[in-house]
Amino acid sequence: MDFSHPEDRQMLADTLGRYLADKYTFEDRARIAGSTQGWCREQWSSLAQLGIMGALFSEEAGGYCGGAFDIAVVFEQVGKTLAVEPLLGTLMAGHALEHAGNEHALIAEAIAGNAVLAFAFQEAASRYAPHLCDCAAKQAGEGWTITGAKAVTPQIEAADHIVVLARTASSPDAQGAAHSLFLVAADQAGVAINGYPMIDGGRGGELALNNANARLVGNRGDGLALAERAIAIGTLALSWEAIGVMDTIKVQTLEFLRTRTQFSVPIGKFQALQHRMATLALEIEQARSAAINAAAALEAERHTRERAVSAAKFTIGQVGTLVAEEAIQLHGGIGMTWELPLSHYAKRLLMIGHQLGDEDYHLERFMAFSAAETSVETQAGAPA
Amino acid sequence: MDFSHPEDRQMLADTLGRYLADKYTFEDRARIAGSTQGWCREQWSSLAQLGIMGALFSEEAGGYCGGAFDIAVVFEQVGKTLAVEPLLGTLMAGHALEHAGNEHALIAEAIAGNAVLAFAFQEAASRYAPHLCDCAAKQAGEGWTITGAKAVTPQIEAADHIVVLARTASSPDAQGAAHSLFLVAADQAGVAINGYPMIDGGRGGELALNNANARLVGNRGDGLALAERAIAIGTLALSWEAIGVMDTIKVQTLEFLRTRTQFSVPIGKFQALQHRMATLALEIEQARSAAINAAAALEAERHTRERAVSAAKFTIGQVGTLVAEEAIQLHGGIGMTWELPLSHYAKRLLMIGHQLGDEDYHLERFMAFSAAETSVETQAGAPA
Amino acid sequence: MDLDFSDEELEFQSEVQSFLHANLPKRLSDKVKARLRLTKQDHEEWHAILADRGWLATHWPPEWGGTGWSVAQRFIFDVECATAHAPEIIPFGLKMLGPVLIRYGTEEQKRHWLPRILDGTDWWCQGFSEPGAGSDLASLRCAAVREGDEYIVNGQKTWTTFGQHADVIFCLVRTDSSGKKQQGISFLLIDMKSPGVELRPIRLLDGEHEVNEIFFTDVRVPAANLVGEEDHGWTYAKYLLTLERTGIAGVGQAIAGFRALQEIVQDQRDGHQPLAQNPLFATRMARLEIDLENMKTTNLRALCAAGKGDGPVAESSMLKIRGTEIRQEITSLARRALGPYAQPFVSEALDEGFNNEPIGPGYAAPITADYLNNRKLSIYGGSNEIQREIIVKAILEL
Amino acid sequence: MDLDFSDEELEFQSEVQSFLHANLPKRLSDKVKARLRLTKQDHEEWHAILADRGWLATHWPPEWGGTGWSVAQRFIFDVECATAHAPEIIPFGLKMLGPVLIRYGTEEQKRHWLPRILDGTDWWCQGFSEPGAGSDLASLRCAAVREGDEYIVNGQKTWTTFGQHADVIFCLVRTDSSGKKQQGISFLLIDMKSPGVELRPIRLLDGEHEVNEIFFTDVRVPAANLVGEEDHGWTYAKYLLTLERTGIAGVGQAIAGFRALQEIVQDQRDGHQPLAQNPLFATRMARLEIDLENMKTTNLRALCAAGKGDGPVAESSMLKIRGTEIRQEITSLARRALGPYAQPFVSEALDEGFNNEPIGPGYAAPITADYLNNRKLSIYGGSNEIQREIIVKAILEL
Repeated sequence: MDFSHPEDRQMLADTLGRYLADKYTFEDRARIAGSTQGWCREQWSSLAQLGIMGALFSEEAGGYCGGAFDIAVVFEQVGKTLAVEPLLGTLMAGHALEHAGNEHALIAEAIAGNAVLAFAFQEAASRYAPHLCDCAAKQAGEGWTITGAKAVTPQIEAADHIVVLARTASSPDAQGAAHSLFLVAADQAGVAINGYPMIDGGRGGELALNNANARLVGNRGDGLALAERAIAIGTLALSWEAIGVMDTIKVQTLEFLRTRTQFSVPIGKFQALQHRMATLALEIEQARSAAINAAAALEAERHTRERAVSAAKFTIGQVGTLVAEEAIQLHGGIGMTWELPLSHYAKRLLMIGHQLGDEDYHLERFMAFSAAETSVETQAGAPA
Repeated sequence: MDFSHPEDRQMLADTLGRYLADKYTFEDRARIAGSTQGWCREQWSSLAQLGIMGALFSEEAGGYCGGAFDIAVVFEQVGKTLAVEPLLGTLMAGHALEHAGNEHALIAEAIAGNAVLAFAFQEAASRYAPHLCDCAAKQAGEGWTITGAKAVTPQIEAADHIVVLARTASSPDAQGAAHSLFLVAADQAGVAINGYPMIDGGRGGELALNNANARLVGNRGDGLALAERAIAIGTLALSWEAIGVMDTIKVQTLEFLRTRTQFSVPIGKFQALQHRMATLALEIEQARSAAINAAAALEAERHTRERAVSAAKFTIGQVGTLVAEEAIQLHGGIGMTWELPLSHYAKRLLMIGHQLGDEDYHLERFMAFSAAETSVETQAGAPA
Repeated sequence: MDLDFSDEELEFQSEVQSFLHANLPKRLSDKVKARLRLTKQDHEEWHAILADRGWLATHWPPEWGGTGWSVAQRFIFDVECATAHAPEIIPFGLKMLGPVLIRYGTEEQKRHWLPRILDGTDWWCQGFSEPGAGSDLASLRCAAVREGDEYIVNGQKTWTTFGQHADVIFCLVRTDSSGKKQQGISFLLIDMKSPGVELRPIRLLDGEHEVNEIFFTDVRVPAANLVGEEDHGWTYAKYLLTLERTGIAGVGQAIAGFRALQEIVQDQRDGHQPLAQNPLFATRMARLEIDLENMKTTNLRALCAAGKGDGPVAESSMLKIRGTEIRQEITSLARRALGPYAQPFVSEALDEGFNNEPIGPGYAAPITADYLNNRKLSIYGGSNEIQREIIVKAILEL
Repeated sequence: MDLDFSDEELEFQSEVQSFLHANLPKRLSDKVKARLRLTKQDHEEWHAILADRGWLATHWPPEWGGTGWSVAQRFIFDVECATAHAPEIIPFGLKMLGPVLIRYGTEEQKRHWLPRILDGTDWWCQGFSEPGAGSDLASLRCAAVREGDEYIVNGQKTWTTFGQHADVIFCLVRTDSSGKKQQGISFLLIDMKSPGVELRPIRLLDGEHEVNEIFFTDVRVPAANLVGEEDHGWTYAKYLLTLERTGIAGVGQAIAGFRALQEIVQDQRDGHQPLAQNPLFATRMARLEIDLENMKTTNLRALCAAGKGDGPVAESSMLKIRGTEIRQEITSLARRALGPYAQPFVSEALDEGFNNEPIGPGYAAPITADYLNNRKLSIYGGSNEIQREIIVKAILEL
């Protein structure tokens, strides 16, 4: 049992941390996050050169790490700087491709920084549930075409290729499979993206597919299982991003308590605030433990993995809201200003709660997995 | 709109308050609550002479008040002194009899202090739900006999007569009615009571009926509707008892904060404790508002009444647990001692949460009533 | 104990409803309902309509053009206006300065300023907080020095809501630094067009410009603009703050907000059912609804007590805390209800006349920004921490 | 990062399981599982069995008869013992005094006292708190005055758990009042049979006699019983308190308690389904389970950090807070689960051999008393408020 990182992973984290602190300052971030593009291709290339995308994938897929804790340390650093680059989509789509066993060339392009990927599964009426997917794929000669729409996909305008979950049967077959995963090139007729700014910086978009050409990823009918795994990895990444955000908020808030004076003393002298700060620190450590548990379970069998992932995202959702709201409150009016980095960290933390399932969604999912005895790998979606 | 009591009701409250403060001191209470009998016939007679039982019933039934706020002020005083006398059973059984329109002579006996009543509806497997009732009544000549068991009925050993909910049909009829209410004399063959001490003082018991003779109360099939109303009145009474308990705990805790010294100052000087105390005071006011709402709705149509009653008991359950636990915590070790009245107030407050439905039960019930459009008077039980 | 409205009150309620039905412009109520940005003109339009009817100054006595309403009437009016999606009355002149002038102002001040509030001549803003004086308001340093018939004001104020619209500002200024910090504060009315007054917008976390910093450099203010006695401004400020608190509790807005939330939660889907039927969400809604029902009664109790002359100090603080908690929870549940659609933010969609296709459901655009903006409720008007201090002072007597 | 147990650790786990299977008397585990009262003899019996195996002193180095286990081994042992319903090891001698003596005691003290702890000769209790020194422990006044080779002790201690069973008490006493209150405290070992020691039971809110007041009147204590230096006892006390905190967090008990709770919640009915399927109760259970899973990892992280020499001060306080919150929530849900049967309390049903028919389900009798008793968890071992002070001191650096 050991809670420290091996040296090479620690070095990866330090390298990324130093790079972001130097080259992705809060001012850079504010400019990029609010730009019309909502991300920065130069930064993306630099990150690729640093080997960050490579660290997200296994050697088999052309990367050099790809383990759960490698993903964890990368996204923890992302959280510390609020980087808005399209890492999440590239991670999720790339892992879906990796797991399906094809498209290794495309993963290599992503690792090199030449291709940006997005992962589009949720729809306007699906909320967070992947199985509520009405996007329809139909066979067209050798390939497939897809018609339908996907909702609120982060940095989808940046993507060269989009991994899309679509329905390949009108109702589930004997194995419960009705969905498959597809690869869609962004630059083609039949693909329309309606992009918009996100409230926490960067951009997202609605995807409309109209007989767009698509390549099947993995086997037909494996869509939900592949998506579930990609979502688990994405959820892990977001959880660790949240840890980075929360640690930063903690540092900022402690500093504020030390320096802001009211009633002739630093407000950190006020016991009522002290005790709330202690609770925040405690909750953040609990959240970190939850994120560790999820990373440790990522290679376990489905039941264990998904239970730990949902426990983590539930914890992150609950603690994240508490930390964001309390940090603003402890800062008072100043915490509500655009000028102060804190407010942007708080917004990001809150919005992580709206990505890949909020605390209620994951609590229900945890309960369903706890109640279910089954752990059949092929049965995707919540078990109940 | 007026939140003060009319003069005569205020006088009732003051009279009872003065009597209990004088004649039902904490030492008296401790002795009575821990006695083998678990109540005190002399106190009961005195309360009757003061007109307390009369205040719980309408003029038609032989009393002189009987309104929701009359019941409220009486039980608020009961809460302030932790009186363990069998008022709740007498109130609930008496109101069931009053509402059913018969047995006025027995109510008169109860008002005079000559008869103690109990209301037995819950069973070992029913939890708090009256409709989960398996006690069976069958017709025997002019009258009825009942066979079955009732669970955890407060002060049932003290009762001369027990109002019992029993099944009169194996399955609901077209109106959904399968239950009726009965009056059972305690002093007869076929009635066995297994009594025991309650953890918060006084006694309760398990009732076993074996072909016990019983008189029908009201009409056959009205059992659940009559029980629901009696439970609503009992819940109102318990809610106000809890208000009395909480006000007392508040006074005791404030006094402790003023007088207990640590770190060379009264602990009330510690801001972290101050803010928690402020929250308790605020929550207690919310609970009082909930109890007022329930009292104000008691004569409204079923949907409005039951919604307000469940909202009140939910609030009382939630706030009560908070107040009890926080008051003990603010007192520290001393708050955990038998010697200090506080611990007994806290226990009573917690146990009120286990009478006539806890916070979860009533929150679910509130939600069911909120969801239901129907408000048919005859349809008893939770509407969903 | 009587919680029901009397026949007269019910009649009054109908009257308010009819009035709103006939006089509240649909353009305005549509904007309020959709939570779009209201312009200064929008507010002025609605104020003028209320002023015409004599219903603008609900906190003033009739002799000064107020309604002289009972507690119950004010409650009914607030709830009916909120649920009809009327714009909120801007409180600075009407609910804050007005009552202070009526209680502490000279006859001349009342005659000069009160009609100008009613007829919309003056848009007021509030100059209380300073960068170094937030929760510790009495430590304020913005200074006024008497020179003949004038005060010379130097210093800074901040968090001035709608300062960008204002013609006049009521300020707490320091006129004496020698004693306790609560002494030596004066209550001064300052023309925003005076030379030396400068305004700098503060951008909030939702991107909006709602509050401002205001800088005073050698600003000359006629001594006639002093309210009450010099150095006694803290007394008037406390009176004003108690009024402000009760307003921020906002029962009317909470009721209207909860109804709007119910519609959202019925519209949003959780799989094949409305989100309203999801057990966890339904539980959140039920807890909130019960809290709100309790708060409504607590509010009426406090108002009745105030009407009878019982000091509503601790009660108004309790109301401020619970009221703002409830209002924040309403915006929080609206945000949660949106699911993934809480993230997009098209700022232009909050302006009247924006005609692009909405992102997600039509009501989604302002929800998260509204949630973020409402974090202010527990901070301003005396933070909820300060309210707890006030409660403790009242009940603990240490 | 490696959260899995190594093969060696897994083998150790099997060894512990086999040992418990073979050596934990069923009479004892039945009593523990049913939460009956344990007698002094019950505890002594279990201690002796562990001592035979060399597994009693899990916090001591091997040279003094301890196990010398790794952090992971201690964790495994604790969890296995708790889930097998072994009696808790009484901590006063083994987990509190023992480590203090090993770190700060003289060679002679170690040789005298440590074996007597292991072989059960001495049952220890703790004399820290006083009526006027609870959270403010350092303000203690129980005084020891040196006279030749002896200290004369006068004063009072309170909240002494199992003082009625104890042969010896380790005390904090004041030997100097001239400086800061943390200075002038000494750590003294006192024979409970000394003339002038008097014990008065304190009855707790559940009716139980678990804690005591102890009065010292001119009690003569050999100077050889001073641990460490005179006036430096506060240092040793802080070391001991940190150990105590981690013990009170009680992950093992929490895991065992949660499993027992799961059985209750499966057995209790909510209409036609187990209570476990009631949505509100299931939500409470799931939140608790997730909290517990998180706490397990936080606990291991803190233990690993402590093993590497990182000071576990703030961590042990966080663990104490969250651990006790979780353990209290477990007893609270058990109480809630009982519904109406939380109310009856037949005290005799908690004694071994009570054969009357149970009131309600067989497991119901001790549940509410256990809930009430466990309110102590957030109070003793340094109240959770004091733990927050420790955390703040460590992270805020003000």
